[in-house]
Amino acid sequence: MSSDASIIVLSFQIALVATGVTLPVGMLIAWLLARKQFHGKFALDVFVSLPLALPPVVVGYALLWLVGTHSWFGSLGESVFGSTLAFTWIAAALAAAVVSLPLVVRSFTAALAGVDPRLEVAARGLGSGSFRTFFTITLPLAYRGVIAGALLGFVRALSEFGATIVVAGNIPGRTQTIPAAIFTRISAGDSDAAWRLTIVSILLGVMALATHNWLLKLSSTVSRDSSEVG
Amino acid sequence: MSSDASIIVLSFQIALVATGVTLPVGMLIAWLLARKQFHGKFALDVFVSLPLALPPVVVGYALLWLVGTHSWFGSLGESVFGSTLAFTWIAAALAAAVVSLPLVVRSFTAALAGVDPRLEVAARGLGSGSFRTFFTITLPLAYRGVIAGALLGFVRALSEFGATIVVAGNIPGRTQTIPAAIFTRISAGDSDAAWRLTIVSILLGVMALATHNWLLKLSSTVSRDSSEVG
Amino acid sequence: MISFDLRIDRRGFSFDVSGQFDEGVTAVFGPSGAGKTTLLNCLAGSMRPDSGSIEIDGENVYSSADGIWVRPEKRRIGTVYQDGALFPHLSVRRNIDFGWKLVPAEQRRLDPLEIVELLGLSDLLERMPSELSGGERQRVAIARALAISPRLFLLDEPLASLDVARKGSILNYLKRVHDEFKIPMVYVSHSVTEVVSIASHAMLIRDGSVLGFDRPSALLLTAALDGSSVERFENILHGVVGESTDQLTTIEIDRISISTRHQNKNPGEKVVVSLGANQIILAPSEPNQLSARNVLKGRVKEIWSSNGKVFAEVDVGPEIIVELTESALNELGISVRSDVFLIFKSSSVDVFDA
Amino acid sequence: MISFDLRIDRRGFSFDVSGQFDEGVTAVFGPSGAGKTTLLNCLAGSMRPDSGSIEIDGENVYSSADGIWVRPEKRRIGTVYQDGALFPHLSVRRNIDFGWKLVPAEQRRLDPLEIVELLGLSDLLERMPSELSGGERQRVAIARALAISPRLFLLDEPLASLDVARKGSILNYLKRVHDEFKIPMVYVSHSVTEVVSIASHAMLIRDGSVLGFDRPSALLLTAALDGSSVERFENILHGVVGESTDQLTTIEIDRISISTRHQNKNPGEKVVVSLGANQIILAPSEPNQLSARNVLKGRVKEIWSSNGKVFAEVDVGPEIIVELTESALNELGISVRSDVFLIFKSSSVDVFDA
Amino acid sequence: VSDNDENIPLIFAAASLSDVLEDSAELYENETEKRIEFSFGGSLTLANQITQLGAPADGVFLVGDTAISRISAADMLNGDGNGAVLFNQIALIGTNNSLPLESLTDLAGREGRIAIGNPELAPAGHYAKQAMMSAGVWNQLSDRLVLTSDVRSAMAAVTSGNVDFAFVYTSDVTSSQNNSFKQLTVIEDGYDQIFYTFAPISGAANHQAVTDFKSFLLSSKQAQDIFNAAGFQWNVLLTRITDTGGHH
Ligand SMILES: Nc1ncnc2c1ncn2[C@@H]1O[C@H](COP(=O)(O)OP(=O)(O)OP(=O)(O)O)[C@@H](O)[C@H]1O
Ligand SMILES: Nc1ncnc2c1ncn2[C@@H]1O[C@H](COP(=O)(O)OP(=O)(O)OP(=O)(O)O)[C@@H](O)[C@H]1O
Ligand SMILES: [Mg+2]
Ligand SMILES: [Mg+2]
Repeated sequence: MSSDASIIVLSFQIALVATGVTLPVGMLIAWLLARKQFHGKFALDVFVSLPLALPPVVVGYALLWLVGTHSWFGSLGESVFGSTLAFTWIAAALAAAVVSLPLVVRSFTAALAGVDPRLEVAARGLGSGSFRTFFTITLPLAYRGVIAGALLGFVRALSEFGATIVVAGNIPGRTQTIPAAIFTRISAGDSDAAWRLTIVSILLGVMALATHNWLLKLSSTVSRDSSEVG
Repeated sequence: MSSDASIIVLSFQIALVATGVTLPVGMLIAWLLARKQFHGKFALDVFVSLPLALPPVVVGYALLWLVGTHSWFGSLGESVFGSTLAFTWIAAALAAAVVSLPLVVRSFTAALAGVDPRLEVAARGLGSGSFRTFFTITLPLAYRGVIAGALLGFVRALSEFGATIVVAGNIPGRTQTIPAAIFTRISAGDSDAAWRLTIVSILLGVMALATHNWLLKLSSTVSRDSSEVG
Repeated sequence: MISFDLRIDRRGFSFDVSGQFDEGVTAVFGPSGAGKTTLLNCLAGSMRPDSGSIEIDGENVYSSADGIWVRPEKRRIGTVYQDGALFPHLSVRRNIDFGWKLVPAEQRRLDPLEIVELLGLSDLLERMPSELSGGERQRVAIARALAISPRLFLLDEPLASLDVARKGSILNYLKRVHDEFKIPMVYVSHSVTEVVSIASHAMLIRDGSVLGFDRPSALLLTAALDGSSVERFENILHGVVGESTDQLTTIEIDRISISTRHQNKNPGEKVVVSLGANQIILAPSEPNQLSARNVLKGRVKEIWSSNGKVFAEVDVGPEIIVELTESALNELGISVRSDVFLIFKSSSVDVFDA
Repeated sequence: MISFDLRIDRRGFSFDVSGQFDEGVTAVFGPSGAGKTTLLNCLAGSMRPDSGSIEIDGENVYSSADGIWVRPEKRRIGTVYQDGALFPHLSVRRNIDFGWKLVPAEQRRLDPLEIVELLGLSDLLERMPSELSGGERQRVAIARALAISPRLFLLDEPLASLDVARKGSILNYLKRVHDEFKIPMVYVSHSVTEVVSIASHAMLIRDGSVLGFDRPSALLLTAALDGSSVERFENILHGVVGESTDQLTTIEIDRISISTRHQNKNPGEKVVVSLGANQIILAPSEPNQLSARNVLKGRVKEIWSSNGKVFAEVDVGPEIIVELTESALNELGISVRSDVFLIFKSSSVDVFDA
Repeated sequence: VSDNDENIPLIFAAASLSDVLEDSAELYENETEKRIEFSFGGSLTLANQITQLGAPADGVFLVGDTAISRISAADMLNGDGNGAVLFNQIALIGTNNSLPLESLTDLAGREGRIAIGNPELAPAGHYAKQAMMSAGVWNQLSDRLVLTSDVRSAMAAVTSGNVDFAFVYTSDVTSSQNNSFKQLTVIEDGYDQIFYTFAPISGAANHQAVTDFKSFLLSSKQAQDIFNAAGFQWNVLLTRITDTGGHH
């Protein structure tokens, strides 16, 4: 059994990488969904949201197939990485990313759609291209939903279990994340060790939430309204 | 083996009941988090978000322990329902509710916090109490986030597996939801049957998403803006 | 009757305003950033002052000393916000209905349909606020606030982006509402002409303090002498409509009559007349052969001068204040108790419903 | 030079406006809901018309026929929106900086610091928009749009909630900016006095159509005769400052000179003078002994009458239009080519920087 | 959903048995009009639910030693008679183009990754590890091992082409009509006997009904065929005893 510390570090690494992927990808998709009209918009929406509708284990099997040698994507991955991605920490990060993406996209879309388009129009008129406008106006104004989405995504990635264990296995020191380790320990009847990691999970969750609230406060200069209606 | 139809109906029932609980509870908590200052606010936030940070299996064990005959809550439940809630569909709904609550609360909070308080002030001034103001002004203006949160919650409840199987078991006809049935069928090597239910899951997800988009459109008269900036 | 005493401290701005508004119309003037909106917000209950008290019709709705705070929805105060604050998710109709529905039927004194009609909103009822022009939005805000038949009506520059024709008709409507239902109004404006015809009192605020609170004419005089807060001094006179020809209408005021442009009014109707002090010419002897339709004889009662401006109060029956220059004063040899003639054009007189 | 031809169909409103604005200042008038904001939005590129074209300085920025659409950020048009549209998450400073930072240094012609100073915003730079009063917000919107040194400057009722003193100083600043940098301006307003002093052209819009497009004086005359769209007719005269006493300043216009209230100006400065047609009295013979400081001799060139109003154009050197009543006209026996005297007070004359 | 769930026995059973158990329960209901209910899951999870959290199981049908020992250790099993009911074996599978293997030693000579259930979690993995150790190849192979959560994921790792070999149960091979892998060899020995235990929980309300169902399985030819068809082998000893009536 590998040490708690290494499990925690691995979990953290996987969740961070997963979030590092979901945030930009999620933002792009959310922007498309919130601001653009195009054919296949609903299909994109469905595709991104699917992992939420499916039991994680099924997502895991689907990913296992995807990275397998039979698929185009799998053979591409194999030629890039030298071997299949399955059962590596990259697969774990992929699973975490896929599973948390719907949460991120949904939160981001709602947040972006809530921004008053007239402010974007005003920014465009001041010479700011659509790219810059997005980053200086839309995104900061959508900050609540964006931060909430990032939190949801990161925490979901940290606690991801079902899909990960299928596509990345449960290999101590290589792909065994905190949830997998907790599951293993519970199954092995080692409830003390399971408890330790559970408490770590809780602490990580609390830390993520505290960071979330801190970020919210940091950017909440937006609404320093003084209305105090009894 | 119980029929696909009965599994789907049961899953739906469980997810509906779970959502029926999470929506009002989540809204109340979100309102407290978005609009009120009180001691223990962060604690409430953490408590509600915990199920997101923990592997569902752990949540399941925690719930089983909670509704089990050993706990105060469990004995209360026992005296009300005549028997322990564990391994009943109510336990499954409870698990689904607990696991989806963080998604709902987080989306709702971001949505409510994004509503311009001056409009609430205006409504109060027109004679609308804080309760009515919430339902006629705040809630409709937060509709994007609210609908997104409800979708996330419902779909998460539909796909819930890890916590459910621990606290409610996997009893065909009584607590076996679609994810549990898929798991069982995969374990038994019946991949055709597993596939059938996976497709059902996907369809349910698509339906939920379509409903979500339809609700969005229905209430999007808010932003019939005609700005069409290149 | 509203009496209040309000204190607020913000960084860079301290607000300390007290006063009493009776059931008339009170105009609130003052430069940008003076604290006018702040005053209205406190009265409406949408902002809670740091300390002080507010009493409406004998009811204490706020008192920091006694810890009293009546919630805004219990105050029944109609507020027209400077930025409209329309509900973006409700149609014009539902914006206007919003408060009206909440008023017990027996307390409803204004008919929303009539309000809508008078504010020219009938064709816009099914529009969403985002589909309205700026002026249309302001009118909807007025209609929404009026629809609750308020005990007190607060207006924050409600006519700022309206054209003259609309301004006039809305002002007349507000005045009618006020007279018929005796709803006290507090009216924030930068435009003296806009308010003068309707207000019975005026308050001048600057930098969060009350500089003056008086009858509009008296306050305007102070402000006009001071020169920075108002455009000009307006004489406000109450009279009744006399006879009309195609082009002219006479208004009888006390013992005198004044020619105005033709008014669509019936003889005997009560009106308010506003006449700019800078639009009147003084002559020591009766002039003849002038296009000006009004020549009134009177006696100078008082002369003020300040900042190079001179105002003379002339008793012609009613008292009328005339703005003139020091050189004219000297040249014509006019002083207190001189007999003089006031000359002004019929088109210089604005007539409003009383 | 901007030429445009724009068509939009909305339910209940069809918009079809075309015209050419030169490098001067164009005032756009019209009742609420006329389509003024719509016009500005189309020019700025924040709204795309159904069809038509827009050409700015020879560059086609929009043409439905050729499928051309230059994105708003490429147009460098400064727009002051009716509702301000300030960025709520940025401080006043960063709102103003926003566009300025994006302008290549060599194209920056206006100094943000000076703009801020002149609009009286220096103390507010660190505030958030939610902490500003209504008038303060409008000034920030003006500053933000000016800061990009625009090729074309669009203002949608920018001074609606400002006090007179501020209005005057901002107008003068805008005019200076215009003169110095020759930035064409389009200025939407309901207030004739506000615009008359600054505009070289005026467009009157109603129900989405152009009713008139001409020099302001000519357009105002049409509008004043019509009676519904503007308060009154203003004579606009260009002159230079003559001598000043404590109370009075003379303005030399062509061959005549006019007395005005004391102006803080140096002799020789160019100014624009505005004089309400309804503030002038006509006399067939020279009057004596009047407080009015201005008596000008001239000859009637033309007389229009409409809706019970009569306007007479009198050549006193420049041509000045006088509003009078039919009865006065008849009584005094004035007709075209009569010699007459124009009488008006020094306080009836408004003076603006040219 | 029945209106008196209370009287229907609830058996906690290994998920791999779900198909066969549900079919036999149907058979049982047809013959006796008595219903049986199951809750399926991983054997260890089920054991934990029962022993640590008081899950209302009337009986268990679990695979392997660990799970049943936990229940026994909690004093929830009645004395004897709880021995193996079914047996299973380990098989090695490979991708379609793998060549058959004579023994595990050959495996060491082949390239490729090998999936097994995590030995701590999945009994199949535990047995596979034993087999490799006794074949003396554990040390050589352990670097190439991929630990999955259960035996089904190990199998999927092969069918998806992500690994080359996997250790699974023979019953898994039988029940999968999948032609994307090939059974390379059945491993006959070198590991503890793989057995399934079926026992009532002592003190459970319906433990007698569980015993009745167990007797039915052990005596019904039809029921036994269902299991045989799925690749399980009955404990002949037990079925013979049952045939002579009563196992006490
Ligand atoms: N939330 C706030 N925080 C700090 N200062 C504020 C806030 N809101 C308003 N102020 C300041 O308080 C002062 C009074 O504001 P108020 O809105 O009452 O002015 P006003 O008289 O209505 O002006 P205007 O005519 O421009 O609308 C201003 O100096 C303004 O900058
Ligand atoms: N999104 C929209 N959908 C439908 N009609 C609209 C929309 N926006 C504006 N209108 C209508 O178009 C007309 C012109 O509006 P516009 O805002 O240009 O008027 P305006 O001249 O600026 O008026 P104001 O002086 O009141 O601001 C109005 O009748 C308005 O109701
Ligand atoms: Mg204000
Ligand atoms: Mg407009």
